[in-house]
Amino acid sequence: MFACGVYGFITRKNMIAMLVSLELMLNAVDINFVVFNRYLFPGAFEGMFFTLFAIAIAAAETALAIAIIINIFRAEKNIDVRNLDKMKF
Amino acid sequence: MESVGSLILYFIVALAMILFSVLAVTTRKILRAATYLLFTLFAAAVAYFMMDYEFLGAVQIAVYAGGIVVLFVFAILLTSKPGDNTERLTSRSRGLGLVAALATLGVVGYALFSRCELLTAAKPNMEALDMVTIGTTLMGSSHAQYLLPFEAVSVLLLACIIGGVVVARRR
Amino acid sequence: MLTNPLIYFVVIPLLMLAGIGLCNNRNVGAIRAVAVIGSLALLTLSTFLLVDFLGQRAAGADAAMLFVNDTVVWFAPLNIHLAIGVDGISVAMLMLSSIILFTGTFASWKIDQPKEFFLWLILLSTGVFGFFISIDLFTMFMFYEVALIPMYLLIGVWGSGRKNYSAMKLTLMLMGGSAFLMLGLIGIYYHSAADGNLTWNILTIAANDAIPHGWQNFLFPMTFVGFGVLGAMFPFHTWSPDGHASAPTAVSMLHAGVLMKLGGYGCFRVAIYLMPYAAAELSYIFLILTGISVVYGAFCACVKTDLKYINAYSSVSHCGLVLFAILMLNTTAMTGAIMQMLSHGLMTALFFALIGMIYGRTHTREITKMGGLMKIMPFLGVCYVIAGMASLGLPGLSGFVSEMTIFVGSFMHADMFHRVFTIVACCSIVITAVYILRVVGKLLFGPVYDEHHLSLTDAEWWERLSTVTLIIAVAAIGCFPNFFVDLINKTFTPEIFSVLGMTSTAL
Amino acid sequence: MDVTIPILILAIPLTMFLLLGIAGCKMSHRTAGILGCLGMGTVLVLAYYTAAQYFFSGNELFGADGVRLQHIVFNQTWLEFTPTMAIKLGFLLDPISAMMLVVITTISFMVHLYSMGYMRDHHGVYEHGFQRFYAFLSLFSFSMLGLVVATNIFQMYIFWELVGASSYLLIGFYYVKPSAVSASKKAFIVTRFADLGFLIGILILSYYVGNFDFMNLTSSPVASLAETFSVDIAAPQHIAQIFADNAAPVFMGGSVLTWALVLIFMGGMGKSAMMPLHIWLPDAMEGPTPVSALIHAATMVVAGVYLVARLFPLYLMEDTALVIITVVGAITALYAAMVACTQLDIKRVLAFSTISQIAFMMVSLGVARPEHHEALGYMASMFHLFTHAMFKALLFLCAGAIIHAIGSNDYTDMHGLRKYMPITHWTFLIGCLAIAGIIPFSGFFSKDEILSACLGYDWVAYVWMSLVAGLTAFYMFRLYFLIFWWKEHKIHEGHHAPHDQAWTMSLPLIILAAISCVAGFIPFGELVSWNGHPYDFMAHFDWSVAGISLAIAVAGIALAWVMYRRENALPEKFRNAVPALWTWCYHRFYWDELYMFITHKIIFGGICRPLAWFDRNIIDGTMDSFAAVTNKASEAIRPLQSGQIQMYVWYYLIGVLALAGICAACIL
Repeated sequence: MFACGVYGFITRKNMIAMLVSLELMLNAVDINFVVFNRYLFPGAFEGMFFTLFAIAIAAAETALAIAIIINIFRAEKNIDVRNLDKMKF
Repeated sequence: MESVGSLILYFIVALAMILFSVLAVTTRKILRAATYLLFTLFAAAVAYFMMDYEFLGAVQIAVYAGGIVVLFVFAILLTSKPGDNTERLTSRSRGLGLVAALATLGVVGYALFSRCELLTAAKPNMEALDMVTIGTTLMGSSHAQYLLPFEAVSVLLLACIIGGVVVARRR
Repeated sequence: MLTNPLIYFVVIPLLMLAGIGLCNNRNVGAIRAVAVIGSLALLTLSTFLLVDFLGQRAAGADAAMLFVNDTVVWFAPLNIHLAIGVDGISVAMLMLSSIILFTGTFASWKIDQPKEFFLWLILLSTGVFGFFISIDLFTMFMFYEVALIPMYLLIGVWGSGRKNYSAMKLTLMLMGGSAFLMLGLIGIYYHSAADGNLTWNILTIAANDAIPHGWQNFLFPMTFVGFGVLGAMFPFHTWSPDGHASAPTAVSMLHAGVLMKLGGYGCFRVAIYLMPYAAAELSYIFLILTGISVVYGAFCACVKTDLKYINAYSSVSHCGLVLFAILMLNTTAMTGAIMQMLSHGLMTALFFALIGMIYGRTHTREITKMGGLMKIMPFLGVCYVIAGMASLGLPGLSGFVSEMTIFVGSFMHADMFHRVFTIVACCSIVITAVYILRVVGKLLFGPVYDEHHLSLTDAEWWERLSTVTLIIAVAAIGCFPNFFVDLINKTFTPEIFSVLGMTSTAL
Repeated sequence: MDVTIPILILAIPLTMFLLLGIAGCKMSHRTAGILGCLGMGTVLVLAYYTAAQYFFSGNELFGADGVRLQHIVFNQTWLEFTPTMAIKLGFLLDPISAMMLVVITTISFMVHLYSMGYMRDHHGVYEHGFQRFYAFLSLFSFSMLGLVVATNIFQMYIFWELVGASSYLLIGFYYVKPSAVSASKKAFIVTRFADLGFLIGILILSYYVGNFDFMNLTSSPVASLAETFSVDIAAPQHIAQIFADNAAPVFMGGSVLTWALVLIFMGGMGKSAMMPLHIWLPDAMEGPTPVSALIHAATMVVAGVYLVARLFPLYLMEDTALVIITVVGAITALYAAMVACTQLDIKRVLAFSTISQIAFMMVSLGVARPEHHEALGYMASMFHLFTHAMFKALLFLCAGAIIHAIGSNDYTDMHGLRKYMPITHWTFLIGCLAIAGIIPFSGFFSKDEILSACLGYDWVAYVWMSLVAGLTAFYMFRLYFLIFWWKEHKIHEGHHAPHDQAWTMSLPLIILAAISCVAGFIPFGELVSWNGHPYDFMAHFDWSVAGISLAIAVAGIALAWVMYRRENALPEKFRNAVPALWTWCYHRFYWDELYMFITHKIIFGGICRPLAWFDRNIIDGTMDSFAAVTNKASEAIRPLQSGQIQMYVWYYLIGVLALAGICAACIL
């Protein structure tokens, strides 16, 4: 799943598709946290809570990213990531 | 030893997760990608349920499947015409992407498989988490309790809401 | 701390900064008033310091440094203090700096955007004064940087010609030097004491004498080159012609007059004073470099046609002589080096002031496009001739005494190699005469080259004040050198030269 | 001895300089001139008084048992190098400094007076910068006086530089004239080059000896008297011993002491215009004529002779150095005399004559040995210095008067002036007779002694110098006849006839002429000798030498009489007979061209310009190329920051993989 995320992030040019890939990677990591927590340290909750916070932050991040994408779309009529080099030096 | 049923369920979930994630990144229709993502997220939620983290699974479904994917769908509908395909990938970029993905897979896989005992370990027993424990852990401020991160996340979310409004606002 | 007169060398410029900051942008009079009052205060202060210093010396205070105060700690973990103290050399340098700041203020009477200009100029002089009073290596380095940075803006904004290029070049080259220097200073710090009580205090380091000889051989070139860049040592001198040519008058004055002295002073105070063994061992390398500077700068000055370039190359030559003499490691030559710093500071400031005044009238610095100015502006012409005579070492003006002290001192060196190089350096007096007289002959004498110049006016009162002050100072050194020699000589107390005793013997 | 008068002798000219230099533009020309003359007059009186005290008072400080001693009137430390080595400013009275005081103040006063008339045009309007002129004259007098009374070699060097500078200022007095500017520049730079040798010589000497005092170098203290020294051979022998003990025996073909002495002599060569450093002196005639008389005939140019005389006992230690002096002097004497025979500009003729005469003094010092007539050459040299100062100043002032009257330096504009300017004519004639060495004028005595000294040393020197003496008589009378005889003076339309000058100009001429007539009878040997022991010329007078030299002089004059008394074709024939020689002489043996070549082509073109190019392109280019390389490098890595997020991910991934690989490699 993580590898899929990597693949998608690298190959796709649509920003929303990239965001989807990002979510995939995040989830993969989340699952890892939970699995290790569950199997190795069943008495503790750190992995789980970490995932909980990660979900919350992912939600925030996605919301913000989508707001930015929509803004860019408004400005550029296009959400192709290759066009986004205006802010570089 | 776990029941055969749960083992079968595990494989089904795992396969679904891999399948849908692969589909999510390979489909050319962006709306479909979002849908596949949704399925992947559901599968992950099922995995959480299987590990007795009911609360987490619920959160996963509510926040991810319910919130984020909806956001995605809205964004897609706003930014692209229905039936709009994304561009065709060139073989070069696909090849490069594959190389990167496989390399990552290799590294992660190596990390996992170098600790073989994990794979064969039995699922330890664990008391079911009740909401009181989760609540006190989240709100407590003593050792291994997460009041401060909780507050930080709240502030972050607030900032995100404001930021989102500001960014998306028409000029 | 506040009872120590030295700290006011930093406090007064800071007050001036505040004062000018409060002035209205358009209120030129108020800005000038603050600048003049402040620089006058500094001049008075340095005079009092001189008198007090001599008084204490006469009363038998024979410590290496007087007015020492080491109580303020800036950064305890690294043991950085605001340590201040002066010896004869610093007193002389403070005197020089305040004279040049004073005259520089008058030389920039009509500058554009006076508020910003004076702010940076005074910030620069804060750095300079701070540098000369501190005896803590780190504090010293900090003030050094404070003095360097404003130069970029002063040249970049108020300069002329290829000012951006020059400002950039000057700053980058000096910063490059600073990098070496920083490395050297940190190295010194980590070897400052054998017992682990590391310190930045120069006096303590010198007293400890703990830097291993191997390390000295590494750190000495670092610090010497670091300061040497500012002292325009060959081959790191190329910032100087471009920088001076582009800089506005007062900045050229301050830069050539004082800032380049930071280099010589630093070489003495840090490189030689703290690492005498390496100085003795490696002196021949740097002697070759500085010896080349001396002759080379003079030769280059012979064919330049831009007044400021000529003077900048002559500064290379003269400042090369400073470093040259310092490396001779004997009292006489070092006294000469300090005298040369004073002398060169004053006369080059005078030169740059005059060049600025002439440029302000004729709008050219090409000597081929001017001629016969003596007839048009006799005052400036006479001053220029006097400056030239000082530069080529006419007895009675400052150049002679300093050069002779250097030559005699250097020739006392027991080593044949050093003496031969002294003779090479001596040759510069002829070349100096060539380029000075060439300029004087083309610029001031002869028929008037450009008819338009006939309508030009002679010096205004502020210009007269500025030049006459400098000439008096130059003549004072030239006529009563022994006063200054005494002042400086007392610095070389036996402790300093106990180390050097083995390396050089004066007959 | 009271210090007031010596201090005043130095202080008055200095004060005058500062006064006239700073406040001169505020006062009228006349006031400035009178002030200058008054100042110099006072100094004249004081200097005469001092000299008289020295020679005739019988004070034991100045002489005991008939031996003249050196006395230090005061000696103030000026700049201390080390406790033992210091530059002191002092006042040394000994026979030669006392004599020089007289010479300098006399000529200087005459010139001050003369300039009152000379530095104004025919309508009596003062020249521009008149006050400046007097200020510079005072500066010069101060420096020259300081030079001769120097107690140590460094004081001499200081004033040596100062006279050089004041000479520079005075040669360039007409600073609007480009020729004057370049002449002044040339004079300064050539002498500066020589001074470099002087300085190095001083450094070498002081390195071994440890101080600069003449009293240490050439004389030893007199036990019973404070601050009094007697010149004897022991002191320089001690110095020579120091060198023998410490210095390398041979350094580049000579002993170190020889090198030091020759280098010091090089300073003297520069100031005294010896070959090959003579080229500045003829050009220096661009200055006002009184300046030429004062500086470039009578006083400053003999500083080199004075320097050698001052260190004479030390020179005795190294025969090589003295031989070099002799050879340089002899070549210069002949060269300058030959050139003087062909020049058109009367001031140039006088300039070359000066060079030649100074060379006489140098030769005389070079051949002086105590074993021969108690170093007769030394006395002869000083005597000739004295008489030459008087008659050459006289000749220059006469030339000035003629130039002032005619408005040209070229004798082709003159001719037949004897009717119009009788005073100038007679005084000039006296000067010529004196320089030619006709009895009883002063030049006869001094030149005769020089020739005797030469004869005592070596007959080649004697023959050589006699030949030069004959040439001297010839070219001086050639000049005299061409100015005052040859043909009738042609007065141009609209010009009034040339006439004699105002009394301020005539008086100095008459006084100097009178001195030239009688100075030969001064018993000079009684007053000046190398070690202070009086010496009676007449007892050693050699009539055969005197007769021969007289005969040679008369022959020279006769030749001039035949060729130039009235207009004829002989000079033309002579010129055509030896065209190459004549051309070379006329072009001064192309020394100027050679120097031009060396300075412009070699020094400027071959050293300065390449160095400047090297500096701009190589050194600066290297520094700039550091900047350029940095710039290029950043340009090269700039595309990495493309703004393409996916590229960043790639870099990140590659980095992570590399890290993982490294970790793996480490673990394995």
